[in-house]
Amino acid sequence: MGKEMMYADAIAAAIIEEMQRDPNVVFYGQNMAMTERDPMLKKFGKERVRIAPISETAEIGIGIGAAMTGLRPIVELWMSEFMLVAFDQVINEAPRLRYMSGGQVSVPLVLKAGYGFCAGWAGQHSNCIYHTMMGIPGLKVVVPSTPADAKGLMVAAIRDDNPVVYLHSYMLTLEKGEVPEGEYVVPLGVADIKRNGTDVTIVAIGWMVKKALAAAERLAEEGISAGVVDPRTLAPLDVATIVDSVKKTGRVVLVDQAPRHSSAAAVIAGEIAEHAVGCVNALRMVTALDAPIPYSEPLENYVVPHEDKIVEAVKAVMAHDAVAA
Amino acid sequence: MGKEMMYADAIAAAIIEEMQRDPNVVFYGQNMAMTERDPMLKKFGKERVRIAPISETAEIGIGIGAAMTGLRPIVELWMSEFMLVAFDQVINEAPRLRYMSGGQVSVPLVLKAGYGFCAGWAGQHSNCIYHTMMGIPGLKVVVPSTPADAKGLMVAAIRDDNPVVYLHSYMLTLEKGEVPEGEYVVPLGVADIKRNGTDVTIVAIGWMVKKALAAAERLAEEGISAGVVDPRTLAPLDVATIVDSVKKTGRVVLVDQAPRHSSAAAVIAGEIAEHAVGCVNALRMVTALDAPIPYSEPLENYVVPHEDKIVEAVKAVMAHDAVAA
Amino acid sequence: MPQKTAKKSAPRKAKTDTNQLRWMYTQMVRIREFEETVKRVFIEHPGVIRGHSHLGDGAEASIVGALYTRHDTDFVMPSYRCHGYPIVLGTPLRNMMAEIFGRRDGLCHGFGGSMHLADPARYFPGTSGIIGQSIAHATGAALTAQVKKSSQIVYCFFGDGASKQGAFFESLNMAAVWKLPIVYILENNQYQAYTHFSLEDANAVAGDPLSKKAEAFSIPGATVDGTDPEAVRKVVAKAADRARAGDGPSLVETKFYRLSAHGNVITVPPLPTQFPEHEAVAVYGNRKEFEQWHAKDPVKRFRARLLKDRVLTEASAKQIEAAARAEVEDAVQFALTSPLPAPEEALQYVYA
Amino acid sequence: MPQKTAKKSAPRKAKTDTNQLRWMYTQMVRIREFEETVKRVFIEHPGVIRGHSHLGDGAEASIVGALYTRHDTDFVMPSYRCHGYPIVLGTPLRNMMAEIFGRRDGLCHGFGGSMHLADPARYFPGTSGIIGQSIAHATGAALTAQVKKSSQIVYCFFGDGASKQGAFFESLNMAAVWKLPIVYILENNQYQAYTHFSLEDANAVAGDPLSKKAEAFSIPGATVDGTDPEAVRKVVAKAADRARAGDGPSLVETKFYRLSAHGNVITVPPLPTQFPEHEAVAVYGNRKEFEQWHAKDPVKRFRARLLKDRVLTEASAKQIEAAARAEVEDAVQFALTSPLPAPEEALQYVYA
Ligand SMILES: Cc1ncc(C[n+]2csc(CCOP(=O)(O)OP(=O)(O)O)c2C)c(N)n1
Ligand SMILES: Cc1ncc(C[n+]2csc(CCOP(=O)(O)OP(=O)(O)O)c2C)c(N)n1
Ligand SMILES: [Mg+2]
Ligand SMILES: [Mg+2]
Repeated sequence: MGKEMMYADAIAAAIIEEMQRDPNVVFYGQNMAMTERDPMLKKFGKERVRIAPISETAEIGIGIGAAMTGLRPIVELWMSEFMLVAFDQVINEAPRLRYMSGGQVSVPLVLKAGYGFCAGWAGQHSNCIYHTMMGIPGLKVVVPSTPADAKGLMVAAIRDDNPVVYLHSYMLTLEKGEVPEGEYVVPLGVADIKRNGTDVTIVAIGWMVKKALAAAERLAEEGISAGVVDPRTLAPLDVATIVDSVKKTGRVVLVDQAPRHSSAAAVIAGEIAEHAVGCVNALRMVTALDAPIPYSEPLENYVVPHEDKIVEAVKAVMAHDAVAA
Repeated sequence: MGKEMMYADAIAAAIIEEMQRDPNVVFYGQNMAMTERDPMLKKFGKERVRIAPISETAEIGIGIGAAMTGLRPIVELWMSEFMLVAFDQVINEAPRLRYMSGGQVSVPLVLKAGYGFCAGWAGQHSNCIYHTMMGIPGLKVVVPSTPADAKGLMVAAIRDDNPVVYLHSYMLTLEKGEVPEGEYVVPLGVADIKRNGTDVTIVAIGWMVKKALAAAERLAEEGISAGVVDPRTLAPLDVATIVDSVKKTGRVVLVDQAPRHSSAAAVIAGEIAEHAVGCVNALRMVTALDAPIPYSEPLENYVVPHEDKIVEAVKAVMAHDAVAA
Repeated sequence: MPQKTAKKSAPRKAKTDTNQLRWMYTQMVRIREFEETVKRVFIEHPGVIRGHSHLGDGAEASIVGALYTRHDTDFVMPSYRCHGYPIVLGTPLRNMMAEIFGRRDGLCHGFGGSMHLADPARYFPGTSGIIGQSIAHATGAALTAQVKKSSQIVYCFFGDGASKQGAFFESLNMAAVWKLPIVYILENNQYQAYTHFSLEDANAVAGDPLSKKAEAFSIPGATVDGTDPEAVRKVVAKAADRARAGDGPSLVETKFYRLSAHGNVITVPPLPTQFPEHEAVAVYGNRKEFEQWHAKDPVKRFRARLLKDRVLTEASAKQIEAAARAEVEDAVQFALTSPLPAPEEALQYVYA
Repeated sequence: MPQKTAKKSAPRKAKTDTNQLRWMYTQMVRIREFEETVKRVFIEHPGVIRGHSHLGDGAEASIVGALYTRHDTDFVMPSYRCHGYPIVLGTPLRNMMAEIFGRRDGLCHGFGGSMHLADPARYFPGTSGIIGQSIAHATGAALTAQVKKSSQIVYCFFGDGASKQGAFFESLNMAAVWKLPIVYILENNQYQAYTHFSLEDANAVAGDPLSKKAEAFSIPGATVDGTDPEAVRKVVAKAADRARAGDGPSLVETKFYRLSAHGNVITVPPLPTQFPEHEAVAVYGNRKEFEQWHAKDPVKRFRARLLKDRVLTEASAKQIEAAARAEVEDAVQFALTSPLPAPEEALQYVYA
């Protein structure tokens, strides 16, 4: 009943379906809908699909104002770092306005951006900045790891009445997977167990889910049963599902493409420490090293986490006996 | 040999002394040095002390460019949230330029801002956003909790050849304390044990150090020996000192003025989980609740962590037996 | 007894008749009375107002002159210095004052305070305390109007200081390219907090008006005497017409003088807040400037003009003033007796 | 055999003599040859260049004409489209190419790549890949020059697209108020990535030149034919003189055409990168525009003019071109044989 689709196409399909469903959804950003031949422009018209200048503060701020007054804008931002020039709008406007008004307004806005492009784009275009948007009350953060999640979470993001930052992994753009046909919604705030395992819980985010699954496959060959939990949304964060899994295995490896102290992994590890410290025998984080992303390939490969490191970390935590639950 | 000083005055003294020492230090920001009667302007002249318009992106960006070419700017930003309109400059320019140039340039820049003003300033002026700047390779983040640290860390920040975000607590502005006279430098990256304790380790940041010390005092009366560790700089983070203390007590309470998932506490808890999971019996985070800061006093007091909650959390972790180290 | 709140929709004939001039004066007086009262509360009820409050005294002609041209459902989006606008829109002063006092009956139930009044039902969706950012929000409201073909326009007010923030420039460029129905009103009250605008604005340094910035977007720009509501009305009417016609944005600089200090003194708790002297005197030692502009007080001048033109008599003017005083006093009493919110309420309204 | 690198300091008499015109042509050819070669590398050595590379072909007259007026120690601060400038400053092409190839002998040891060339020893402190942000950095270099009274000025280059970013406006306002010694050169190559500038710029929409933005800061603004190095030189010379005299910034729009596509195609690894067709054709289907502007190719036109004026003979032109070809070919060979950095080197240079 599913259909094989690419991650990028699944996102596009969600946007098109929601725009068809709800005339209040508008979509704009830089370097899109340049000509009248653009298929989105053709489908939805130039009021609802627009090209914007390189003005992220205005682009996002306009999205906020439009959302406050009745539209449901999706702003295409391309690389997540480009949001940084407008970061007040992202973390100090969109998520605050409802609260400050005492619940009178809401800001149903989707900020769509790719993240973590490891392809030689060097220090300013390859980063994972989701930690900066985690834990901002009022703001939701989505990081899908499969085409199906990509679609279902985009639909949920568009329908959500809160500002949502939707971060897709550039590295998964061409990834194929089964996507349910017809209306498909993945609720925000529900982690997904991407693989069951009894020896160790691997918590991985976005692109790292793919690497964690590959590592788990290799580990299975060596007789180690590793489960993989994908939070899918970093805000809200489904702490319960993660902690449940960790309590069962007693060992945890957290994999995150961001540097350690700016990772979501560290925050999740903190939650595990509070909720499961007695049940966990060993915990390791596999994150990017403490360096910006360098240009040259061997340097970049060294900084970014990869499969071997996940395998190593799992073996390291396996050296500890499981705490009896 | 020390001198009683206010926190704010200690910071000012550090800036003045360093400007006297090094003619390359310049100082500018909004709403400062408005007239020729300004004491800093009088002392250092209008080349080195300047008033700037409400243009944080340019203010910080100019600081970066000036730092790349031989000055050591201190940019007064007032409230830390005002950096958000210029956040690309803070986390995607200043800390990247050295690395991208292969070590050819450096960016000796101090961004000075107050944070966490809990005085009815509502949703956009009262936040703790230090987590957004933690773990950004190349960037240092300082959060002093006493007048002495405020001075010594400002001196270190100005002398550091890297970009440093110096965040002072608005709530501590008038706080008095002994400050060593003459040249006084507190190295970046060294935590300080503000109080020794054997039963539990409280890790607290900035304003929360004061609250943790008060809580420890109260707990002492009830026979509980609580130590207080102040990281002083969130980047570099002195994980070793924190973990050492935690290993000794086996119980830890982390206190942070920020909401839980955007707190430094969660990141530190993550490090504790990785390095000391076997030695910790219980861990609790005391953070702001998951809400923006509301205007009205009872609401604000409810959201922001206070002494009672620290005491409660310590008692909760005391209910767990210490793990034998 | 409180006076009835202002008419929801302002009259908007091209020429103002007696009633309309009276309406304008009434609104100006209501704003002035409200702001003077807020200022007095710092002395009379210390500690009741927390945080940072910014008053619009001096801006009355700019606010009322501009909003005179407003149609019923047009959006109004100012900055954090926001008390004046909802007063004209008919927002009950009781709930405004209660919000400033942090009470449960506040417009925003005590969550927003002085800087963040919001009354979306009256097309006043809310404000930002971060300089310049609400200019983009207002531009977004204009996008909504355009997409929905609602024939609404947006009145976007902001300060001279805000016109140095990137958000200002980016928004005006986008509004011009997209031909959004919006009027940008740069309220040049001559100060950015403690900084005189001549110290930070390149146009001002060169002796040019700030409306020259309109050239960067090839849109109409005009500077008008912001102490004269009739002058403001005329210039804004043209800009509003242009917006309504689908021709896009305009930039109007209304030049006037902030009559009080930037806001209450910033104090660290438990020190109570209070209201300081104007920066012209306190910072720059320039009492002459301060006095010259106070002599041009827009409320007093408009009053004198209306008396001279026999639109008002001394008696009818006093009646308007007394009514405003009574309305504001009622608001204060209402706000003082409204309960503070319960602590646990703080977790409401975070998510929709 | 590589040609000797360019003279470190450009000649700068008010009138150009034969040598100076030859110097200009030589630099233009060196830039063009370098960029054409980088483009060819995508075909000839697939996978060797990663990430995103942006070429300056078409900008030669703007770059060389502007930098002709430069004094020895003046700073040059362009955007990520940065290959052309260091070529003129005398940065060895070998190290530039090695950087673009990600090699250890690269200018930045492989840490920066095409977008982030830096040669601070030649007053080229580095670039940003985030649009508009380096305009502030350049303004900061001008602050250094002013504070140190070094009599340096700054040449700040950026794109038409960047002039829609808040950083542009904020920086120019501050530079004007502080009278910083800087020349802002808005290189209008008519495209912001895939977007024609007429789709996003309010001045352009109104038929005005982009240099009109200078009005927002009450500073001189000028638009010049950016395909003519002599024309650029004249206008930039005036702006540079103003900066040197302590009178502050100017804005010069050099209007020309980006001759190649925005950059190589963005591909997800392991797909190799390649260089696409120009957007005028690929996106807009406007081959006419593309051909008209190619007919105005600044290198070809300057060559023709110098031949006509007998500054060059066909033989001497060919000699210059052959030398450039040899120099760039040597750079490619050098870069290809330079080792990749060792992985562990990645942890260097994070902190000073
Ligand atoms: C981005 C940012 N920078 C600084 C501030 C601090 N600030 C608050 S009010 C103000 C002055 C604003 O002046 P203006 O725009 O002229 O408005 P006015 O207060 O005169 O109405 C400043 C600088 C802020 N709120 N946001
Ligand atoms: C803030 C930001 N937004 C978007 C981008 C993506 N981007 C990279 S190059 C580019 C086009 C820039 O155009 P222009 O300034 O005209 O320079 P040109 O490429 O023509 O030299 C864009 C939008 C970016 N790097 N930074
Ligand atoms: Mg002002
Ligand atoms: Mg361009």
